Amino acid sequence: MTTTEPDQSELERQFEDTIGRDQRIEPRDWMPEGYRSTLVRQIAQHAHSEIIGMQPEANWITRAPSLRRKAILLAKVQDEAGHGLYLYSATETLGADRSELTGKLISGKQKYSSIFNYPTLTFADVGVIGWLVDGAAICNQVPLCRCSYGPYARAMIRICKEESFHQRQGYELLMTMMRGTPGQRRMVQEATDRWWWPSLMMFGPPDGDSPNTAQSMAWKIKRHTNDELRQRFVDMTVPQAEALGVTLPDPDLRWNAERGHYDFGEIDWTEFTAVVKGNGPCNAQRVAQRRHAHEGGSWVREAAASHAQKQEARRRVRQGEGAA
Amino acid sequence: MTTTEPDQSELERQFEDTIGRDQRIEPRDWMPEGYRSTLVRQIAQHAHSEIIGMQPEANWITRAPSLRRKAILLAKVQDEAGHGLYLYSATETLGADRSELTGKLISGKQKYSSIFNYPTLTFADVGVIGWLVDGAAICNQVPLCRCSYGPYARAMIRICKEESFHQRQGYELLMTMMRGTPGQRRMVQEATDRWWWPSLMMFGPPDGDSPNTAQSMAWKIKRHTNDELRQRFVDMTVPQAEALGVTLPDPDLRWNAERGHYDFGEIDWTEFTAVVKGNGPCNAQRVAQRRHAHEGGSWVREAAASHAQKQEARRRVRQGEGAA
Amino acid sequence: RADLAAYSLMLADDALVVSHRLQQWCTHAPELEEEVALANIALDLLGQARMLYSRAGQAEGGDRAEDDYAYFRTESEFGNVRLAELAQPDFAFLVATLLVFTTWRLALLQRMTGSRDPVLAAIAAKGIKEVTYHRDYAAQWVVRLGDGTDYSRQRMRDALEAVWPYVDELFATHPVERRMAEAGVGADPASLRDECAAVFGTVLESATLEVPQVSPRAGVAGRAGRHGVHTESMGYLVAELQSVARAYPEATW
Amino acid sequence: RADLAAYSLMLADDALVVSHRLQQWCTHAPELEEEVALANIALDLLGQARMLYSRAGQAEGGDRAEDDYAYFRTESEFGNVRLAELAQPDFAFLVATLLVFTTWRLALLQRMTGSRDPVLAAIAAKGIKEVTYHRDYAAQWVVRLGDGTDYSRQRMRDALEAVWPYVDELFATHPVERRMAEAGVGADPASLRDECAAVFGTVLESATLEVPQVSPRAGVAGRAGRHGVHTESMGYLVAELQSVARAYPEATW
Repeated sequence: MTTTEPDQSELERQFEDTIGRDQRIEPRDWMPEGYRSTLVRQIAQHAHSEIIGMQPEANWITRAPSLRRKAILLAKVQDEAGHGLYLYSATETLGADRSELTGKLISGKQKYSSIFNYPTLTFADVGVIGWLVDGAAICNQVPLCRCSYGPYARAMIRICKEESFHQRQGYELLMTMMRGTPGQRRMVQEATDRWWWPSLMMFGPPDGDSPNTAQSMAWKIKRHTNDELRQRFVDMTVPQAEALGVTLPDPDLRWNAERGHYDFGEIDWTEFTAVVKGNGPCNAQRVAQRRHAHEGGSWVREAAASHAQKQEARRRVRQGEGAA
Repeated sequence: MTTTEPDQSELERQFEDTIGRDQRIEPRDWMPEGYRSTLVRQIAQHAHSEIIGMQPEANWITRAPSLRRKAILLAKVQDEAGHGLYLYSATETLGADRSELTGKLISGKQKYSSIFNYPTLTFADVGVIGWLVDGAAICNQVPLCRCSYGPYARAMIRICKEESFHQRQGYELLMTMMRGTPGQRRMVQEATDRWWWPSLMMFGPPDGDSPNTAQSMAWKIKRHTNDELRQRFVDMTVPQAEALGVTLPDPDLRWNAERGHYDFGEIDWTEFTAVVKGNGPCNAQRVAQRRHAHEGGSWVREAAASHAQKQEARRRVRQGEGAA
Repeated sequence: RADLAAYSLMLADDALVVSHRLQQWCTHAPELEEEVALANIALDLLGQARMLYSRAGQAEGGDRAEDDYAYFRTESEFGNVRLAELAQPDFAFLVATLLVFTTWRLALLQRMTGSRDPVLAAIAAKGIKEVTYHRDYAAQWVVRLGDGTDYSRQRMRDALEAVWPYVDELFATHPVERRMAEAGVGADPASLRDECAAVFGTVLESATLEVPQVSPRAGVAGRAGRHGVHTESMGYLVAELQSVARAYPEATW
Repeated sequence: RADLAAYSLMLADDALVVSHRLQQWCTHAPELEEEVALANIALDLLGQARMLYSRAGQAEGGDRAEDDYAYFRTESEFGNVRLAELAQPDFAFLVATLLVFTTWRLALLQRMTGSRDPVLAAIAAKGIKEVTYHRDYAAQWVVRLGDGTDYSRQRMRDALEAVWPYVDELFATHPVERRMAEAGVGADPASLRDECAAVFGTVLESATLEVPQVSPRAGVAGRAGRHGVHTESMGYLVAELQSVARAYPEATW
């Protein structure tokens, strides 16, 4: 612990320096308020996405058609709860409060990834979410393992590892289904049709409409632009779709030898905007369910707190502290 | 309308006379308080039984395996609600109040037929309830069509007609199932095994343990003893079971040529008592569900009453009565 | 004829699925008179569904009968609007849904009495009498709850807010509906919008309530119930509906 | 060997059905830590069910595998105790059920570590570690809620009153259980009664609550869960569990 108080500009210089040298900012380091608040918002949204993202998949746990798939799905959803906890902890290193962030989620003041406002309608959706949604998430998150904020970067390393595992499991389920009956193959194709475009939207608006990207990249809490990541995802996914034997629902999708990338069709940003604004198929349902669980559980949390207090009081009495 | 006030003994004589001549007591006739209260209790229990009796069958409406059976079952359960309404009306001719009787049902102060405390576990139960439970009810109720109290007797005529229809439908379902797959036949046998003994218990305790029977028979609000009706039911049902091809779960069941009746085994009155006392498989569930529907619906009933008052007030204003 | 079959299935699915939600109210209604009335509406709609499935079967010309459609199709083959499948958390939600559904269906059936398909015309003529009663029943309750107590008024308002995002979908025209309307067999739902809006306005005014100002609930890439893209509650509904039939696929009942 | 198969199925069904009820809590728990813990217990029990189904399949010597038992038996072929299948209306009910179930199962598994069937003995040995944790988790919550606020105390008490009528059934010996106990393969549940009662007493005392004085819930002619005679909620549970598997009977996953 040092007792000298370096002045503001000196602190800023040190901070910029650390970022510049690609070193990590740690919780006890000085950081600009904008950096802190941007990070809190970003990590909280990520945490919220893990928690809300449990719902579409949990929808199929009780109906999973084999015990093995049931165990895999249950473990995956459990991992997501764990990721949520881990990320909320990361926000707490920045001075945020988990229950306050939960309050912002259930009152609609903070967002989560819009992809989870689409419904899961068949068991194939479980596989497609693993393949496409987790796949897109990984594209977004792998660069964050080198994020400038230490606790977040470390959380991302662990989370990405687990997400890759989930993605492989999802793809493997789809492979099995595609080798199955015509009904199963139809289910996989239908699910792919429904999730493809929303997956592309996961990377956010086109770079021209993404005003905060520059600052976030300067702070190294974002490493690539939305469009760069989206292209990377498409390039990665098209061969996987071919291997699987499903058709991606985009007539404009084709290899562009000149660019060395796949070209793809126009995204329907009107739908994207409607969903972000709260009018997607499941926005109301997702937030209501989270609110219901949280508010319906308040008496349980209060009971636990009350019991802990009683226990503490009893302990003090036993230690004679109550004898005064 | 007469203005003379005949004295008590004269009224009693007239009442006994009417009963003696097998004529009907009508709501405006004088009747002894014991007659009135016994009837209110009996008709209320019957009404409660219709309403609680909806639950075990309604349990299968959404899962009925053909649209035709679904329509039949839905119509039957609707009829039972109608019977309940009709019978509560009959109690109101005796000065009772429907909401008070409902209060007694949901607080456990008044009983309903114990048979409905058994669960319906397969779709075959729907058929077996029609066959055995409605069959036993008809045995109990046909004599009540000649009950001394007019409104009750008339209600019973209508109800018995509909119950006979339901019984035939139940039997027909079982016939169809017995002509079906081995799985269907097994289901019918299993359901028969579960419902046979409870059906016999529907006639109440053996005559020796039924202290109120004598007075009720004198008042002609009961026409046969419990054991007489039970025997009638067994005699009627055994040939039906044979035609159906199911085995009744009673090794002691056999034709007694001397008596001209079927002998049957000992009824487990311990189970009967447990169920009557509230410890049957579904007592708690049945009453809780009725209570939940009633109490959960209070805001709706209050709204309707409030709206009616507002309407009435507006009508008065329109008619100028509010101008004073 | 494939269009006629598909069209009949859509209208049948609407009726079957609303009937199912009403069946779930059985033994849970706030009053015995409501038990009788709701069962009655459920029965009428079930009857309409059965006739329409039969029409679909005839039009297909195969050997599929009513139960094949109800019990052996997957969720994505059900073409009902999403409004029909919404779970009903309370009585206000139920009557809100029922008011919207019956108003829309009555308008539809009225057009269909002039259908060039005589079977659909006859089904519509019979259905009009039934659905007129259903709509009056729902409207009366919306008015009672809206113009009842402060508490019921708030619940009625919340229910309308929750149901209304699904109203827009009722007036979106599926290609099958468009072709059937052009062929003089069915009605274009888009053409029913004003008529229905007028009814909603009148009823809600009597209920001293306002038509909710809410955005429509999006589908997935523009596809919703008519395209087999439902809400998550539909899977549970179909599972329950089909559970016994699927467990005994060889059985007849 | 038929007895060994039947016995393994009973124990497997207990685990699968409790796991199912826990799965239904997923995304509904009062706190994220509880999401993780409940999913964990559900996973452990699911794992136990799978091993026990496999053992049943081997003992039968046919070609039935775990999924055949879970997805293609009818409700009356499930031999779990009724306690396992009870719907869980709130968290107090859940932890009450879990305390009773895990205490009983732990006692059972402890006996079974000495089973003459080496597979059952191994499954039991592994299960003990898991269920010890489950029981501690449940007991801690019963204590927190019982000795928490006035409100939680009342809810905990109501939950115990509602669950307790199903406790007696846990200690009723089915003929298969009796024969397996006599053969040194399984444990006679009747012999676990005192041991379990002692645990219930200790936990409820810590929770400042009393063991409910309620009569046991009757079965049908003395038959209950182990005989395939369940509660009405079981049909819906099985329908949901099996819905996808039954809709695609030819599929592999």
